[in-house]
Amino acid sequence: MTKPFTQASSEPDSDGLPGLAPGEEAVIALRGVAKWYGEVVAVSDLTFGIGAGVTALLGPNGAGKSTILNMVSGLIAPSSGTVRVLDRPVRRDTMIYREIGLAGEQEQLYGSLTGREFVRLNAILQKTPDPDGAAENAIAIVDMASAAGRALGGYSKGMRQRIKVAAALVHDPRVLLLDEPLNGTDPVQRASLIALIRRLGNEGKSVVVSSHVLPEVERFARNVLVIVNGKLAAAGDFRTIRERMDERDHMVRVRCDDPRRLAAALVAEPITKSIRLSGDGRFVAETNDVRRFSLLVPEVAKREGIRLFEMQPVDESLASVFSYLVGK
Amino acid sequence: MHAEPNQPLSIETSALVKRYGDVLALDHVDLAVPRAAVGLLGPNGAGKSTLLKILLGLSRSNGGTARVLGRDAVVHGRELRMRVGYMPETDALPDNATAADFVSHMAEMSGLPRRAARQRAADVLYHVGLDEERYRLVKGFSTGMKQRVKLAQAIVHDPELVFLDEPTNGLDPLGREEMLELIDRIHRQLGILVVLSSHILDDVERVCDYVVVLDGGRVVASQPLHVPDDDSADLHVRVDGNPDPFLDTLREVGLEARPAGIEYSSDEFVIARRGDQTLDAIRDAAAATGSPLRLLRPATRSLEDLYVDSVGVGANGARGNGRGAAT
Amino acid sequence: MLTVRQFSGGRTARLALALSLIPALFAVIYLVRPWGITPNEFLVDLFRELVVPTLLPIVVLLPATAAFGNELEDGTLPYLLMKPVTRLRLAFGKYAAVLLVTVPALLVGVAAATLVASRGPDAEDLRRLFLAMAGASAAGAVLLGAVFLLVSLVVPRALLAGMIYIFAWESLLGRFLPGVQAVSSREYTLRVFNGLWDGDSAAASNAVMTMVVVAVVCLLLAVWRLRGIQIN
Amino acid sequence: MSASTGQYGEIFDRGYLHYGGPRLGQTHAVWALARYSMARALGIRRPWTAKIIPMLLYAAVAIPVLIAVGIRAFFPAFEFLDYAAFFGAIFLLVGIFVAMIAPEMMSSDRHDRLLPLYFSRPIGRSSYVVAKLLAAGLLTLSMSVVPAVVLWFGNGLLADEPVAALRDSLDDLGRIAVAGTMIAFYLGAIALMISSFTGRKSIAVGVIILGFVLSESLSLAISEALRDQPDLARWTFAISPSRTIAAMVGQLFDEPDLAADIPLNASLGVMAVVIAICCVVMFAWYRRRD
Repeated sequence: MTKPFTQASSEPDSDGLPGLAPGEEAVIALRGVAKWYGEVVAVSDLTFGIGAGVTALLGPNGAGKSTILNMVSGLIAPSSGTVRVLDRPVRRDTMIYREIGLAGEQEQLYGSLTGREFVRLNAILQKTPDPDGAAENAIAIVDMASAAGRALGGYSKGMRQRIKVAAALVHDPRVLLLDEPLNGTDPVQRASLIALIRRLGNEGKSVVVSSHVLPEVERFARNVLVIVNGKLAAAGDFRTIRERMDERDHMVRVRCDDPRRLAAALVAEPITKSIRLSGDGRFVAETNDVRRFSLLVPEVAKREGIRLFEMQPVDESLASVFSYLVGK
Repeated sequence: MHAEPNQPLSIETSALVKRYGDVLALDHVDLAVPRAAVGLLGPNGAGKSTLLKILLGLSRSNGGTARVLGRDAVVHGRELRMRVGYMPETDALPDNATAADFVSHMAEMSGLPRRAARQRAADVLYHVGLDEERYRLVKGFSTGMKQRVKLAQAIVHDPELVFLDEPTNGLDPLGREEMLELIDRIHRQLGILVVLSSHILDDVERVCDYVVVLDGGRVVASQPLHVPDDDSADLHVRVDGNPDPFLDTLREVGLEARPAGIEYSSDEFVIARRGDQTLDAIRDAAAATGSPLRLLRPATRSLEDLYVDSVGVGANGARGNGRGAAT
Repeated sequence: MLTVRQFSGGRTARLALALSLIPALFAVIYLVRPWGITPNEFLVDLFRELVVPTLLPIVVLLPATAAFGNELEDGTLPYLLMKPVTRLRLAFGKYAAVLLVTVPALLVGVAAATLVASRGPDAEDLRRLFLAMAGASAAGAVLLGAVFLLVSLVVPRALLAGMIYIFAWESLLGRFLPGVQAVSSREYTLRVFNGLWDGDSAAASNAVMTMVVVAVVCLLLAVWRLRGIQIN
Repeated sequence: MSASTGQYGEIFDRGYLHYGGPRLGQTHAVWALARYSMARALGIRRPWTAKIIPMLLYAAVAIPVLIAVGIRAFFPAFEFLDYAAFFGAIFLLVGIFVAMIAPEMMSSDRHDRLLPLYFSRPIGRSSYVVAKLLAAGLLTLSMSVVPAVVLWFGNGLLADEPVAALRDSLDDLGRIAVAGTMIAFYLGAIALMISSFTGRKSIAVGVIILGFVLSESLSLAISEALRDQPDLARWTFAISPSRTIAAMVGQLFDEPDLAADIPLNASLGVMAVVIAICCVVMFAWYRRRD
């Protein structure tokens, strides 16, 4: 399952597309895709594939995540390049929509319909054989049975998110595109949506989830595509990417009962680039090998009999994946 | 900014009730919130927004009293509204005005003379990080910029207390970071009291020193949050690679580790602290098993535990799910 | 399918029906105190001066611009576009839904007005008058439905644009500038009405032909527009 | 501090500063909101697309006035546009103008969800309505009174003895002021009330214009139906803004054709009552909103 870490600039793997394991078949394939709005470039030079399972589409706001999802949905046409789903062109072939479900980022829904009517309507338009059964099933999956009889206009944000997901999966598509599905949900709803996303992925569907909340992404997707400034910045296994990140300089904050002595011992090591003491029993160390450094500190502290109170990365917050890739 | 004996509490309610038809949105809410940065937590529909609306005088309660900064929200509504600011959750921004126009207009609505309003609008927009953009139409702004404009209009008239409803909603990690930093600065440097309503426990943990948790229209927790450098709290740890040898070594000295819960990445653990020996045991276990110790920090009384304990069954279920998802 | 459900029982349909019933209100006033004119004269006046220039276009405008316009505005259009349905069927489905809402509403309105007025003194040949009004209303709806559907796909604030067209172009300029009449839906609707009422079916069918051709062209343009539409 | 070296140097704190200046009351807020609303409705500091319609309407009302004054300059005896004709002619333009600006003032605040921002500030709900009414009324004055005053001024200046002519026709100026002000606030109040019920501007525009058009037809039809009861039939004017205004203008400027035997006090009274009803409805509506 572990996929090699690939960068956009690196050689494409055997299937010809970054983002796919060797020999893996592309369910979604983008080749040389770019999109301009007038003079503004939304995305450019995108070539990647997405296979089965959950893939997280990551990137800061405005990086082009929604543009990509909308192009895969056929809602907008790329300015150049091709977008194919299940090896069929979207936008020219409306029958492809039997295999695609999208829960987009738009907030408004048909306010006068009830949640059940809305999901059922989507089933009917998809020509699902048993629309009532399919709708009930989808509603049950997102845990909305109790509120399905109420009008959409009165839904909270979390409820809207879930009913949108129900409408997107009512026809049991092979490709499910979810744009920021966790936005606005409370911790309880978030946990149940995350469990749902994992389950759909395990069933072999291609689930693409865009998000900017990294700690959550970690919980449902191992495979990620990072979009920065409209370009593919990284693709592959989340942890591999995070480990790659360890190869750059890190800052670590340490609090102990004898910061001077510990700092003096650490600074003698070649992996320590600098140490800055701050008066309150803490120091911040900069290292070029954070893994070895993280082992070094307890070892040295143990040897010297220094008590460690705290040790935490200054920039480990997973947000640093972005800052790292953005800063490049 | 911090509690002085002669200053009124920031929020005080007694037996506050609000009904929407059959639904009891607030069920006899009693609160006495000190002058602090207050986090307002709770699941969707817990009554957070309803409470904010009543405190702001936007909505009338069906019973009970609410006092903000020592003033009754109904009787002294106008006087009170001169001293508070409000950043709503919705995209409450005009389609067709520039940021500077809109914010200075809002300043005038708070009673500032015209020139002072324009001047302060420009200053505040600069301080929330909108400088050159302030003469552009708000319509074309990104989510993060819109949130900043909303924050700017909430503090442009230099309020004593500012209500922030989901200020980090829709922001990406960098944007969220910057927004929380801004809020933190508003509170700590400028001494403006903050009431922050959020879904995200982490947001509250970052900027607040007091927390109120609502569930089903009732107050289930209301207490101070941080005690700086609390050396008696549980510990959060994370090691690189396979954590099992590290955890086994700890277990040998009688220390049990459990996975950290719902808002944290899956590979963090919580270890109950029994004195300072626990610190040493963790240090030694890492050194002995060669496990790089990437994180060691006191969990104080973690907000998450508080939330899970007070919100009860639902969140416990979620916690189970979360753990299931982590495996 | 979706649109019919969205309209039926929805605010738009009720509004269209309510507006369609305004002529009946006038007929009631007429009936209470007929002011020395026959029902025929009254109905012809009513139809020419109120229904055709103002009510008919508004009744059609509301659902026709709502059909795609509302969904474009609030971003629900993807729910329709992302279904295994060709754009041709989508456009004609919406169009059919618009006609299904407006034509019955207009016919009910005209029928109610005729029925009420028929109890006045010296009524004659009201059946033929009703048919003339009904035929002209339906023809007007066929034409304007297609035009406004296309407008709602092309112009950002279609409802406002439609209002300005109705009040400024049809009601104001159309009265004063003869040149405007050649490209005015009011003119063609009245031609159909006059043809049917005067028994000159050739004139009526000529006008209907023109209207149908324009409607079809508008619909095809709408399909073409839907094919290329970009949603963000 | 730097006196010893004779050099001056200082670092200023450019951080966020607390506001120590005056905080003004309701009156200020009402004026500020009225001013802001007027500017927005006219498209000031907004893209040019927002300016087109108001500018066209101003042009439409200014051109006949300028032409009338121009004609008067060359053919002094020929009065192309008297005041009654002017107010009769501009009803349609003022109606459209009001239908454009009122939704811009009321509906867009609802659409953009700005009401919570206003109502969480010292400006109260009633003051909000008052400010909007003021804005709509004042702005409409620029459409109704200003051109008429230009006409009056032009007429006076072109007379043989301008000063005397202006002085003698001061009563005309008074009538212009009364007529223009009443028209502005009467139509403004109706349009604002309609706009306050919807967040969608185009719906509000449509309902306002349709309301003006239909009410006139309706009132004429009823008055026809009541032919044999002329006392009752006369009062049907009250249903229709256009007929009410015509009645007022007819009496003020002595044009019996327009006035149809309706005393001035009656038409003015109807207008005042309608304005009051609209205000009450809006106060109640905005007070009730959460």
